[in-house]
Amino acid sequence: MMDREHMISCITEWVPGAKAEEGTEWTTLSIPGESWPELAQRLRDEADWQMDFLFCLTCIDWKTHLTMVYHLTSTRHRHILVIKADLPADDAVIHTASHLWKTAIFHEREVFEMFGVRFSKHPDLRLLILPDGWEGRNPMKKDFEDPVNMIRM
Amino acid sequence: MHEVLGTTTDGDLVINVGPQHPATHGVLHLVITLHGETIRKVDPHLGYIHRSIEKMCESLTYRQFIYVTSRMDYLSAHINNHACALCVEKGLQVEVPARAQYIRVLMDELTRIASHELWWGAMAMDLGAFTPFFHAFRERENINDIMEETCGARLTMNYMVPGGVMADIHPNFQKRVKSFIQLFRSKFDEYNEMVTGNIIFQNRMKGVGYLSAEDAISYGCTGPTARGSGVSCDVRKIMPYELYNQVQFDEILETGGDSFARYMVRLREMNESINIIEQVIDNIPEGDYQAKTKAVLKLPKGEFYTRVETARGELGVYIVSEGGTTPYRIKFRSPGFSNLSALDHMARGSKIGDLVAMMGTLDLVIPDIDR
Amino acid sequence: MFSLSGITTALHDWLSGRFSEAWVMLIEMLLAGIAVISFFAILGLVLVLMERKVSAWMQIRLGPNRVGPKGMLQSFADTLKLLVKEGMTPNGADKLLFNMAPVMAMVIAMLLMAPIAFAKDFQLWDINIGVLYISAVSSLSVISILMAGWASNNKYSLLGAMRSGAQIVSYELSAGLAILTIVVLSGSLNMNDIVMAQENGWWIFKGHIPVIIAFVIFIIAVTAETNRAPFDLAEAESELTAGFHTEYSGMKFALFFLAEYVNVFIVCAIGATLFLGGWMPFHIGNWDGFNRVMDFIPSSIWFLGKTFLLIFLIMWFRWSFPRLRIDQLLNLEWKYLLPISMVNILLVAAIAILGWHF
Amino acid sequence: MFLARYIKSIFQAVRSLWIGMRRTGYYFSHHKEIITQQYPDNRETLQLPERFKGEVVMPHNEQNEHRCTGCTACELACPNGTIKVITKFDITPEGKKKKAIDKLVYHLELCTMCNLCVVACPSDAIVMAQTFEHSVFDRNQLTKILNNPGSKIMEGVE
Repeated sequence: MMDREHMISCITEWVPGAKAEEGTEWTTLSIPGESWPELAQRLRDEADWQMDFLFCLTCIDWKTHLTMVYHLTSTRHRHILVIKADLPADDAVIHTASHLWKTAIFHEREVFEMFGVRFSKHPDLRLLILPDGWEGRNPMKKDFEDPVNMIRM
Repeated sequence: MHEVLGTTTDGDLVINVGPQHPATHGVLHLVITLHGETIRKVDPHLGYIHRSIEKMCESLTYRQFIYVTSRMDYLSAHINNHACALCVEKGLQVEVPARAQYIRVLMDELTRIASHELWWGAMAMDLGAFTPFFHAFRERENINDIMEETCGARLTMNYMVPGGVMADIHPNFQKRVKSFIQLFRSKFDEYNEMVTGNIIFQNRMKGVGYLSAEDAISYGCTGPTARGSGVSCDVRKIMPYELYNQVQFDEILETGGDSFARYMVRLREMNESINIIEQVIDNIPEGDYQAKTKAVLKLPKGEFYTRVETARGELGVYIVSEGGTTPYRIKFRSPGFSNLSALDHMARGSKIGDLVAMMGTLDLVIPDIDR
Repeated sequence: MFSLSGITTALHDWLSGRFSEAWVMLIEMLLAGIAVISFFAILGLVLVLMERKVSAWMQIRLGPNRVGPKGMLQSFADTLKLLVKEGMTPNGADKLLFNMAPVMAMVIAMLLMAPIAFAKDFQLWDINIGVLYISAVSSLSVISILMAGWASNNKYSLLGAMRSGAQIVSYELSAGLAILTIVVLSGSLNMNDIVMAQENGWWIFKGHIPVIIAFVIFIIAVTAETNRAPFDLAEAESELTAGFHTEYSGMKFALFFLAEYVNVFIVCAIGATLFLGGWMPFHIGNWDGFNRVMDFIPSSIWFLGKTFLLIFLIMWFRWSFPRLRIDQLLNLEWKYLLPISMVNILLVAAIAILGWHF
Repeated sequence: MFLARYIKSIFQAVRSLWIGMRRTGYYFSHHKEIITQQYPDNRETLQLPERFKGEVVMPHNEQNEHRCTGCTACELACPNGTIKVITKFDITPEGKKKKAIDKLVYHLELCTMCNLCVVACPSDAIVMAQTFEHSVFDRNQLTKILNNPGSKIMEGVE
């Protein structure tokens, strides 16, 4: 189990551009998208981190940009870390996490179709939930309006 | 797009299991590649019951969005609602009265038993034994009656509200729960007689769908699926919420990693839930069942995440608030979604009959996967 | 006293008095055909109702109880529904084979009826190789399933048919060996002779443990041969939706359905004939009073009673056990049933030669 | 010993199967255990718990009066847009204008029985009824007007 300060100092040392967020329940750090693959590798493999369980992977659409959110924990040390990476809205690309945590295969496919984030080196980046041949906007983005909305009707 | 029909070049057979298929319990669509009877590949195609609950919740207030989550994992509706209520309470920093906490835990555990009962019957039916299904429903019916009496509905109760529960428990509640415990205890041996001990069943389950502990963690499996592989992941133990740090219970772990281990975890969990209920049922404190909250709830700007153990595994509710009355973004990390992603890994090289057994022990609820 | 043989002799005499020999033959054949077909129809209705009631009671349900008194006309209503339904043939199917398969299944089931002795002196065809005939014809039934599975042009059907092929060919062996034990003991292939050989006691009682083992193996093997749970891999509902009859609807489906139940009836009838003494009443040594009371019960009742007892046993299996996997199914046959029945038949041969049976 | 193990495994297998068959056989012969309810026949004796959420209704007393003030709290609380409150202005005997409901339209086809409107109502004007046989041939029949024609607000409800 690591305390918050130690985690933050460690990561800011590894990733120069990392910024810690204040007032969050769990240690939250914002990193540049390019440094994600190296950081992920270290987080999983370093002996005192061992973040082997990616329990949540999602994306937030802030209209101006997208934010990838990774919730990581360790089944051995039980510490929790939240990593965020901002991506540009028009050309969102980030390195996949699926080679480290296989659960990311499905979660990244979901984010891919729902938010349009492309994951480089993903083994199988296809549509998962949307019907085959879906052409149109990414449904979970804020500017997507469902043509049939029961509640608004 | 995908090769859905026909055969592959090396003579393998491509079969669509689902979206309408007796073993998928809903509208799961698996495109499986077969070599004779042996499975080469399983490719799940999801989305047949995708209602985009996450998007829907963005236009609902913090009081309203809870009811929708009953429709995700409809078998543990209470626990889903509970997770959402906890998340909102975390944002509001509301202290839930003790009585409400006791009621919530009781309802959660009853829901867990009901869910496992249904799973047990449905899984036996997947393996071709029809009779256990009805026997499981006999006990489940009692839980449903208890729920109906207190919450007013049998499946999608919407009983949890931010700050507590919607109504006090029914005067008969404790009496009926106790009589249910007695009934359950007296009928539990039948489960072992009819299914667990059966030689055909054991041969169908043992050594089938092996999932190592490393793979279970890597695929993000939680709940009984991971605990069958020996991964300690019960949120009630590692991040206790409500009463769970006050009650005595064991985290059920099996080390087999095969379908039989997952089966045994669920079966033993039913007994463990009964133990929790027995500890709690007589000690419900007097007091309010609901904390005082404002009529219009506004969460402060920020992010809130709660982890809750449902019958299928860890449910995460991630609310991103901009300070308004509705969530800006909400994410449900559903257990079934991650558990399903391990199916391909587990199923390769086994027979079609094994695939059905694996799907049975993963306890897939399709609306939970699709959301 | 009521007896079926009395009716048939009276009918034969009456016809002989009026028509020439050739005409009598023709009319009797026609009557027998009509009797068999109507017997089939009634049998199907009764067995479907029985299965539904048995399953319901085991599953703590009530079962059909709305149509007719106590739901007795339920299967009649179902048949009526199936009759008026459209019998569809899928576009890609091989039309001839597809439509022939259910008829074939039915015809084979009917052929099996011929040498069975339903009551004392009441038999369609007293053939001297009755047992051989039955084991020969019953192995044909796999052809109709293969035809249906292949012609449907559906992958589930094909898989189901292939499973069924492997299954029936394998289980044919141990069923045959189990039947052979009785042939060895009674020294005849004729059904009537086998029944007569059990006049002073049924084989299951006087054949020692080897015959009991043979009986158990026979029951397991015929359950597999008729494609019933726990060996219903050909139509494994949760795996192959409905297996070889996935594409069938209406009357064609009903024929498959009927053929399944008729097959169950026939294998149970054979089991009753070989092991439980056919229409022979239950006798105990020299308790003459008891034996006379038993004799008073008509032989057809004895036969049907024993048959339905075995049918109930097979239904009991179906509603108690989960399904086997295909490799386990073949394991069970080749690693357990076949070796055991081979050793068993040696034992029985020794018993028969040394005359150790009662 | 191979043979001993072989025979033992067969014995155990048969025993486990027999245990299962004994259980189903028990239920086959004990019809008292049957739990089927014969629903349309037992309609007279069917008792639903008083909290059962079947449909939203507005109780009226003998003078055809209800308790609804037309405050639209239920409309706001509803997640699905099930309830529409159409208000009008009544003239009270003192000559003052007073807001009252004209129609309280309830779309049963949209309702999920979540009970939020009943909880939200400040004057307890609507309650959940225990009816559950909601099927109709025409979907329009599911759109209901909860207040009786010509009904008034009860004295003293604000």
